[in-house]
Amino acid sequence: MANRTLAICRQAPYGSALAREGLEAVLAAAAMDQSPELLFVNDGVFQLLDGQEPAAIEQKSLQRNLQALPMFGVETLHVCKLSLSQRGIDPAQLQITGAEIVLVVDVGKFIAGFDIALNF
Amino acid sequence: MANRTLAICRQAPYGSALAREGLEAVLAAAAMDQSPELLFVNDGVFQLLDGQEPAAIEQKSLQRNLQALPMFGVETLHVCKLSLSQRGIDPAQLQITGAEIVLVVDVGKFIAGFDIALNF
Amino acid sequence: MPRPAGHFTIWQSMKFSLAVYGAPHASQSAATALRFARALLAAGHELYRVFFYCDGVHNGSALSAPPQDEADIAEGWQALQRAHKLDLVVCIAAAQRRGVLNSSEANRLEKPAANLAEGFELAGLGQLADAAVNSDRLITFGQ
Amino acid sequence: MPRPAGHFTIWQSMKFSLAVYGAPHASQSAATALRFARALLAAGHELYRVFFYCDGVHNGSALSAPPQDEADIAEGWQALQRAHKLDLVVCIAAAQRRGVLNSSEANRLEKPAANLAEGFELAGLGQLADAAVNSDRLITFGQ
Amino acid sequence: MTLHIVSKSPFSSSALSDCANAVRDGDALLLIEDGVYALSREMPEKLAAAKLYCLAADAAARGLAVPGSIEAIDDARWVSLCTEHHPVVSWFK
Amino acid sequence: MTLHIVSKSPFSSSALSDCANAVRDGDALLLIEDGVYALSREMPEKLAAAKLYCLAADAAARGLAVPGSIEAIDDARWVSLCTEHHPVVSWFK
Repeated sequence: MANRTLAICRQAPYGSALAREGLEAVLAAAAMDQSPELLFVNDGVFQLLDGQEPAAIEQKSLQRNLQALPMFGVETLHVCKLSLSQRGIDPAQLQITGAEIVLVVDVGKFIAGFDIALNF
Repeated sequence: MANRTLAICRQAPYGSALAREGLEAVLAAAAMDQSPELLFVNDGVFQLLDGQEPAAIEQKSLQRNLQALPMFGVETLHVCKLSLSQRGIDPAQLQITGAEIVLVVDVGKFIAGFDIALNF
Repeated sequence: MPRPAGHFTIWQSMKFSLAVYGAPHASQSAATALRFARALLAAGHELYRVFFYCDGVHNGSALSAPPQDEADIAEGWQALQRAHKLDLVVCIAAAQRRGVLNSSEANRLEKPAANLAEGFELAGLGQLADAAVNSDRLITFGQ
Repeated sequence: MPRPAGHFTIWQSMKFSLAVYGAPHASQSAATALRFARALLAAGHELYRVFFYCDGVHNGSALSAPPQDEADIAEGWQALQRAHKLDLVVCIAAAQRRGVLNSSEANRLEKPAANLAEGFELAGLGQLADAAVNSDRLITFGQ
Repeated sequence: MTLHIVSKSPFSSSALSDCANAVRDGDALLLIEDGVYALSREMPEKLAAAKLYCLAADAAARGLAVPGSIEAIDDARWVSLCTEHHPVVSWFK
Repeated sequence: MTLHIVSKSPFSSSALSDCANAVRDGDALLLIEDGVYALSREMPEKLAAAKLYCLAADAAARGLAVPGSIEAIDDARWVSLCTEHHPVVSWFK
C-alpha cells in the first residue's frame, strides 16, 4: 500500500531558505507524480500572503513556486486556521490561482492521517 | 579613547555552535589583552549550569572554555538575573572557578554603558 | 537479526530514510542524525537512504577539518557507508548554491575545484520523494 | 565626502566593521550585510573590516554556484572588495571546521583541494578583537 | 499515533508550543538537543495526555535532571519509538 | 542610546521579547528580515517609549503594510541610525 505523505511547511519566506527549499522539494515530488499533501502552519502561513515584492531584497518571489503547484497537480493547500488568526490574517485574503485553500481546525487529527511527514 | 566592548552571550550550549564560538572569540580577544566584558542573558545562562557531561553526545564541555576565562584575565561574569529566574536557576548554583558572578538586574542600563557589542 | 529486548510490541525490521538539514559543527542535528543512523542499523533495521538537504549538504564536504578533539561527522558517515553500503545522497540543487561539487559539476560550472567527499553522491530532489514512497519511516533532522 | 540630507545630527565619517555569521542562500543575513556594506560606503563612511565567522565563512567559498536568477553573494563581496580595497577576513578556525580552505591550509591539512575565493583571506579571531578596538561601530549580522 | 520530536529550547523558540497545538491524546513527544531545556519549566498543559520522553544523553550533556513524569531514553529506544509510531514529525525551528 | 536590531519573527523566536527586556526609554529598535513580522501583531508594551523603525524593503518583500507608529526606512537611513546610536545590539536568534 502506498504511503500517504504530508509536507508540513512552517517557515516564513525569505528570512531563511527553508520555505523555498521546502516548496522546491514538493514540486520535485509532484513532477514525479508523487506529490504529497501540503499543510501550511505556524509562520508557514506567511508564505501565502498576497503582494510579496522581494525584488528589493534581491530574492525571487516564492509565489511563483506556489503558483506552479496546481500545474503539477497539487490543487489543495491545507492551511491551519489557528495560525492565520494568531497572525491577523483573514483567510479570504489568501488566493493562489488554480489552488483550493482548505482550512484545518484540528491540526493534530489532520497530521495523524498520514504515514510519512516531510518537515520544512 | 578606547572602546568599551561587551560580549553578549545569548545561546544555549551544544545545540548550536554559537555558544562555543562566542566563548572562543572572547578568549582570543582576552589573549590579546583586549578582553571584553561578558554578559550572559536569555538561554546563554544555561552555559553556566553545573554538571554538564557532553561526552555522551560527542562534544567537548563548554565549561573548559569558561574556566579558561579567568586565566586570561576575564574575572567577572555578568549574568542576567531575570533570565536565571525564568529558567528556575538558583544563582548560588553557579560556580566558575576563579571568576566572580555578578547579577545584572537592569540589562538595558548595563548594555548602554558600552560602545561596542559583540553578539553571540 | 537482533531483536531489542524489553518492548511489548511485536518487533519487525523496518526500512528507514533520514533527511538531514544541518551542517556539521553548526548545529547538533547532523551529529544526532549520525547517532540515530548507527542505532537503527545496530537494531537490525534497514537504512534505505540518507538525503542531505539545505545546509545538510555540508556533511558531504571533503574539506572540513574539525580540531583533533572534536568529532568528525563527515568521516562518521563515510565509515557507516563503507560498513553498510549506504545510499548517502547530497541534493544537487542545494549543494550547488552552497558550494559542494563533485568533479563533473565543477567542470560543468567552470569552478576551480571539487569538494564532494568519497561515499557521497549528488542527485536530484526526486531521491527525497522516492525515499518518502519507499520507506516505512522518514525522519527529519532539522537545522 | 557626501553628506546625507535631512538629519539633525552633525554628520561625520565613521569607521564601521561588520561581523557576518550567516551563509549565503541559507539565511538572509549575508545578503543584508552586503547591502548594508554598500550603503555605508555610498554614504562616505569607512569599512574597516568584514569578519566572516560561524556559518558566515561560506561567504568566502569559490565553489558556490547559485542559479542564474538568484543573487550571487560571494561575487557581490568580491566586487565591493575590488572597488574599495576591503579587508574581507574569514575566520580560520571556523572555516577549517566547515571546509573553507586556502591552498596553504589545504596543503597543511592534507586536503585534496582549496576553495577560498579571491578577495577573501583567512586569519585568526584576533582580527575580530582588533576590529572591536579600532572601529567606531561594529554591526553583527546573525544567522 | 504520531511521534513528535522537538529539538529547540522552549525559551527561545516556539517549536514546543507549536507542537503542543498539534499533539493528540496518546501521541508521543520526544525532546532532543536543546529541546530538553523544556525540563527547566512546566510543560504546556496541552501535553497532559501525551507520553513524554527525552534523550538521556542530551539532558546529561546540559546538566539537567529528568523528572519522573518524563522517560529518559537512549538512541535504541528512540529507534523503537519510531517503529511504534507514524508519522514522525520534527519541530526544529 | 542603544540601537537594537531584531531579525527573527516574534511568532517563532523569542528575539523580540528578549530584546524588549533590554530596551530603555529613548533607545531605537529596528526590525529587519523576518523581524518585520512583528508588524502582524501588537508590539510588546515595554517598547512603548522606544523609537521604532523597520526596513521598508523587508516589509515590502513579505507583503506587509507598515503602520504609522513605525517608521519605514531604507538602507541609507539605517546607516545613519547606526552612527547616531551606540552600542548596536543584534537579536538574531
